[in-house]
Amino acid sequence: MKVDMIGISKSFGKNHVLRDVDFHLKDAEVHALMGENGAGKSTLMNIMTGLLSANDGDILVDGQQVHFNGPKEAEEAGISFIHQEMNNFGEMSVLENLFLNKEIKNKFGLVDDYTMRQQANRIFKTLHINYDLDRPIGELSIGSQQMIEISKAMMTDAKVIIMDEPTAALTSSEIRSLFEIVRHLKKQGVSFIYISHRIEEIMQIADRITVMRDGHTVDESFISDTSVEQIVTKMVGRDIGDFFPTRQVHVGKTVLSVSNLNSKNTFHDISFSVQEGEILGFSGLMGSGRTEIMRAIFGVDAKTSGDVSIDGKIVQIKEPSQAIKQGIGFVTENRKDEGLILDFSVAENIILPSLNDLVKHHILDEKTKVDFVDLLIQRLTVKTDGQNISVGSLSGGNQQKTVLAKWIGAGSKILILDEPTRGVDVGAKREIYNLMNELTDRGVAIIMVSSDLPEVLAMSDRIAVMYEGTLMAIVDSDDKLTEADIMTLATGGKKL
Amino acid sequence: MTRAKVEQKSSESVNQKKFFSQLAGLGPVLALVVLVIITTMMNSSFLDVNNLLNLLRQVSINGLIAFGMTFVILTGGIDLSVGAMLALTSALTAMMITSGVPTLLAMLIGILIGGVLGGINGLIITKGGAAPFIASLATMTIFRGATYVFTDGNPITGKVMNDSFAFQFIGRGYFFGIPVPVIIMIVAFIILYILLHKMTFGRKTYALGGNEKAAFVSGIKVKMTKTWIYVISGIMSSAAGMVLISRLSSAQPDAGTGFEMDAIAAVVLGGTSLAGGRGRIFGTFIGALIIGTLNNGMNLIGISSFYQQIVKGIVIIIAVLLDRRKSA
Amino acid sequence: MTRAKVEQKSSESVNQKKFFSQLAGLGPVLALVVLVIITTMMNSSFLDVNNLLNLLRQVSINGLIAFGMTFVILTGGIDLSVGAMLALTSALTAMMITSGVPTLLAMLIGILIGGVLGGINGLIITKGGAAPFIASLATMTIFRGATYVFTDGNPITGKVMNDSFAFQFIGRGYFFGIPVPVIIMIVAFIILYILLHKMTFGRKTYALGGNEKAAFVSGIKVKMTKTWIYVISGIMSSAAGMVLISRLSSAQPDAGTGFEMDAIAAVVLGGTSLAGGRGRIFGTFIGALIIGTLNNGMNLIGISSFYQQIVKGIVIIIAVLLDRRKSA
Amino acid sequence: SITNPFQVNRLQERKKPGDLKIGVSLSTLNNPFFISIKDGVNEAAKKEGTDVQLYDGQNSTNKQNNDVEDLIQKKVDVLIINPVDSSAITPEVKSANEAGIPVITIDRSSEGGKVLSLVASDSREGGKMAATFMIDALGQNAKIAQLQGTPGASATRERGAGFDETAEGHLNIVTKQTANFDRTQGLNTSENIAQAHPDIKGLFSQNDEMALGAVQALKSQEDIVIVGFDGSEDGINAVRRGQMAATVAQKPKEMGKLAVQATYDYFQGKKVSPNIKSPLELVVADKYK
Ligand SMILES: Nc1ncnc2c1ncn2[C@@H]1O[C@H](COP(=O)(O)OP(=O)(O)OP(=O)(O)O)[C@@H](O)[C@H]1O
Ligand SMILES: Nc1ncnc2c1ncn2[C@@H]1O[C@H](COP(=O)(O)OP(=O)(O)OP(=O)(O)O)[C@@H](O)[C@H]1O
Ligand SMILES: O[C@@H]1[C@H](O)[C@H](O)CO[C@H]1O
Ligand SMILES: [Mg+2]
Ligand SMILES: [Mg+2]
Repeated sequence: MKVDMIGISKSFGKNHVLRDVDFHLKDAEVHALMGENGAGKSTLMNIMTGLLSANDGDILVDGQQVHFNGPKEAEEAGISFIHQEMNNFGEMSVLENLFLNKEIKNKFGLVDDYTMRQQANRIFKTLHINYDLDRPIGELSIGSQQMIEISKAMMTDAKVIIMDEPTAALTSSEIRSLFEIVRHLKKQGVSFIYISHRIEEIMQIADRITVMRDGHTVDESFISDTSVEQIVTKMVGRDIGDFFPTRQVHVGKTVLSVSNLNSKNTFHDISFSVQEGEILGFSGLMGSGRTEIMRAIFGVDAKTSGDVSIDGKIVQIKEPSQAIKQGIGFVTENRKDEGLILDFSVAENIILPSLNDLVKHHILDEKTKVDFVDLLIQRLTVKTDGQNISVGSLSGGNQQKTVLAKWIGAGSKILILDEPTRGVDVGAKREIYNLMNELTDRGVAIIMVSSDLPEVLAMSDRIAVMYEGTLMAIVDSDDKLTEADIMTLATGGKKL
Repeated sequence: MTRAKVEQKSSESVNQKKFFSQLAGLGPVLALVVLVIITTMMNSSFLDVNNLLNLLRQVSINGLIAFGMTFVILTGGIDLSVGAMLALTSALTAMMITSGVPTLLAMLIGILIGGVLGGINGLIITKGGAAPFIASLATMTIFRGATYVFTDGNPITGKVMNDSFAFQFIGRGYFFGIPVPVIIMIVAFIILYILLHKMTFGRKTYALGGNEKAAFVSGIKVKMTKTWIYVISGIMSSAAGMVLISRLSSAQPDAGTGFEMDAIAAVVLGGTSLAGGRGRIFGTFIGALIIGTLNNGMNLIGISSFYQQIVKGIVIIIAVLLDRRKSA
Repeated sequence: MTRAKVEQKSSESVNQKKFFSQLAGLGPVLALVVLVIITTMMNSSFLDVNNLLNLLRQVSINGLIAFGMTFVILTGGIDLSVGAMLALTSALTAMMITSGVPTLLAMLIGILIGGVLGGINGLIITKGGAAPFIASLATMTIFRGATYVFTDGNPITGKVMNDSFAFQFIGRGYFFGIPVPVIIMIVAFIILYILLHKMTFGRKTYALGGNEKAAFVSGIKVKMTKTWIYVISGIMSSAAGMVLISRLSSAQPDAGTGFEMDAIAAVVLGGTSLAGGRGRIFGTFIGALIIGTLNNGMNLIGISSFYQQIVKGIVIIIAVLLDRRKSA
Repeated sequence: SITNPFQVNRLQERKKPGDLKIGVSLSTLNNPFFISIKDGVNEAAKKEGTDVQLYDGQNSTNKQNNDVEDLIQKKVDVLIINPVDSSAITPEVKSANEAGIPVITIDRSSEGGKVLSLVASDSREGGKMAATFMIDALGQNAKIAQLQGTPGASATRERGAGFDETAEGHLNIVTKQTANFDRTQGLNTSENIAQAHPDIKGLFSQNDEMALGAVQALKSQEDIVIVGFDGSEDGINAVRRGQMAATVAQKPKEMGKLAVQATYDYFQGKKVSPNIKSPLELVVADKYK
């Protein structure tokens, strides 16, 4: 199926998000859509599928002008959209989620769970996945939920499948099986629009690419005719040089050490330590327990046994406020859930962990607050119209920087970053890496949990690899270490 | 091998989870059983068939309202106007009957009016974008005021009402030895159970309450579905009103005052989360039975009415704390 | 040049945003002004200094409760037990006074008890993990029942209460021509305003309501802060109780019934979102004034009491719809 | 100071009924009893062309006090108050005294302040009448139950006291439960009472609303002697039909009229009795006549 979007414009109030955008999807191709955070990619797709209506422009499907009044109409026309934000229902079962609003009914008009079950199992088989259909979907990891979203799209007999950052939460093996499916379906004539901030993936899977910047289409070309450098330059508007900045490591004394940490189900017997100025990477498959360890250290979740020491002294951390007192900061995996109060301003978010330092005579000092926030916004180059702008209106990358600003402002000596660059565009990623280097130069210790292998390899000084709740090994990250080495450990293979 | 291991592990934990979630689903049932045992120990006549039928009949009005309220609360909403809708529709129905409209027709119209009142709530909430709490608080005042205006504050009674067999049957009749209100409640339960658990409407209801934005993106007509849910609440309230006027042989303008709280309590005791998205109508049934047993049992035991309130409050807290999983 | 343009544009839009958000903040004020104009047109004596003081005094009780409720609602919670806390603390205070405890001491103890009752709510909600709605519904029943038990259902009156100057002064005295309850309300407003808008406690309150998980991860002691907020609600309710018993020269066991609804209405009319995280205590003040003006104004105009309810409900709906921004 | 400095004392003057403005504050309008009071007031006032401002206290002492303040604000000539509670109304009666507005209370008294007149039936006496009737109808030591009104209401206390006093030693009151003067609650509570005490022979209900609920609850046990209180329209009809054995009828409409008449007398310089008794009458079903 061919889809052409011609001269699309869209504004939210005074904010012109799309200006005269053209987008052409051919039959049976994988078409990558790239651009910085906030370039308008998701908005463009929302328009294509009728979730938003454009202020101007036309949409043609196979040359025929169409107008979808909602996602259901688009789906009936053969266009299926896997959203960037997980659009599922945590309390409802996998089965219910799979068939939501397209339930199969029997002749009495009742939902036919039996047939739906069979159909679901069939799809799972073709995708080589297996989930309990009766389990509430919210209990599955984000990666599994993502796979289920993908199954959902497959089930609709779609001719066009839009994937908005499908791999943000997937591990490499899952990404591999996803790509297999994509290639397989492409052969059967299905077209894909593939949105991602991971250029390596796009080079692997896409046939053509459209690059957007500031609401414009700046380029459309065949992947074979372009290169990573060219794409990045078009996206960002300038050359950003090496993707990963080089690190100068000056490791100091041990600041945090964890010994024999256990939780009820998710991890056991975890021991490791981090030094001043060091970046300790945490790698592993999804669900291997990395996030849980960090949450236990920071006092978000309870641990069953084990000790955490700061500067050699055992400390009791039962809730985050105690962790913060010890100089720990935590950038959570899920920015929108736990990192930010989206409705609140940048300033209100940044000051939260530092409230007690901003009072004079028990009263919050407005001027100190404004200066404090301004300084952080400038140092981290958060792109915002001012400190009173609501954080929810910033682009993903800038939201992430705001979370970092919170913890840097709180004077954290130890920073735990859980998937710090998930969903962040290349330009912003690069800035976050620079920031990490700057922090370690000042003696901050960083623990970085990441599922992005190239990132872990490039940024970490040492890498801890998790497998099913156990710490397989902590390896030095040097030139000899490869992705394959890490994967071996992460899948339960032998220690090096 | 690794793969198999992972799967085995996960299926194990799934089974465990299933077991626990089923047990949790049984929480309200257990609470009810404990309550029944205690009450029976203190007054054995509690278990008389007669008293049980009596209890079921007393529960029927709160039950009907609470069934409708379950849908509303599943969407994360609330309907404080149920008692006032009951009063307004009963008054109008009684007025129709006393002025000569055939009983069943009048009741049908009364129930339709209930649906319309519910629809008004729904539209204020969906089209107007008002929070359900405040919207239904306002309509509660309006419907109650309207009832007083229509009735001039007087109860509506009439010889027709005492003489009409159909009218008396609804609230006071028996069918194979079972009180008609109980039968009405059970029929309503079955219909709503099917609607909620076996039809797409129910899936939409859960989806709405679980994640409204995602429901919208999934193509669910959020506003329409929600409006219908408030219509259901209106219909159930007016149906309860029909039972009530028949039981009392008259319509009171202040009928139903405070019924919203009993209905909400039944829903929450039954394990439905006030945050929406989680719960079951069967739980509501149990919740209504718990409240009914409390009221009936304490009367039987002869606990002074002052202490009855204290006991009721404490039982609610205990039941809710036992069923800690819910929040918001 | 582009840079400059962008900056200019952005600062423009910031100013615009500020302007609109301030205007939106003015919504309730505008509603109040319109209401005052209409009422004055229909009965000019509304604007008499005497009547305005009278109105403010009438508002004071709901105002005090609603100020406390503002904190609760800002966290996304609700406190249905305010009326029952008022009744229980007033009854206990009146009993102390009639049995010889010095008035001011008794009142102080009464207010402390209010804080303790609020703390009970807070603990059930935070430690117990119960939803605020159902927790406070249950304690409402318990506190009310306890009031009946303590008073045996009788109002508490005594000669001391009629003779004590201090006692009478709280509810009925004047200070530079301004009724004392009004002064109490204004002092409470100023204290709570500072607490909410100028101190860290307020930031924590908002953060909690905006995103509890994020607040927790940011090091806010969520449970402790929340518990204190319910304590504040208890203190404000009992303070309102002190004013009420002094105004009535007696404590009624059924005092405060339904006060929760007026308080919630004031908070919501004032622009605070029931979902939490957004709102201002100044808005609540205006909201309470709107309700007070409605009650007083309709009395002055002479609208029949049945129609008063309808008008009140409609005004609430209109006000909420005009201030559409809020949801949940 | 406790008195409002803006307050002006007005002198009493003679006024014709047509020039009078009467302020009425009723405890509630969700009970037919009070509707009848309202009707009585309106009927009497209409005849003479008197202006009536009537508010509904919705059973809230606080609301009622606000209402009375508003009436004082409106400078009515007289206040006719049916208090929610006798003690809680005291301050407002005093305020009215200060403002020089005469106060007449209906049905329930005011514990403090100066009241021109109380128009009421004697609730205690009514309770006694009910007990006496029951003893006559059922004989000595019959088992009976009592449905109580809203806890704390003077009607509840006084009717209960009068009934219990007389019943003492003659009737066996096996249970007392509150049904808050409400018909629905009267129904449910009576059903439960009948279950717990299947052998009761009589039931005294402190008002007709609850009694009518009991009638529905006890339909299958028609021999139970149900005695209500109020003589409301529905109540009297039930007595006529023989569903209730008797009701202690008050004359609420009469009360309203008497209060207005007292106002007229006062403003014509006539003496007004401080206690105007509204008649009580035991309305009895045919079979007990
Ligand atoms: N509903 C909305 N209301 C107002 N502004 C919006 C809305 N949705 C998106 N925007 C704004 O439109 C712009 C484009 O957003 P969009 O989500 O399309 O970007 P994107 O290219 O998908 O970015 P990302 O890579 O971060 O997903 C952003 O500035 C965003 O803030
Ligand atoms: N809310 C939850 N309910 C049930 N199980 C959960 C929940 N959250 C996580 N788990 C399980 O806990 C285990 C550890 O998850 P954790 O998030 O720590 O893994 P991770 O290595 O950080 O992987 P991810 O990439 O998914 O974040 C997994 O088995 C996961 O499925
Ligand atoms: O006298 C009245 C009536 O009996 C009414 O039924 C309840 O309140 C009392 O004061
Ligand atoms: Mg996007
Ligand atoms: Mg993780």
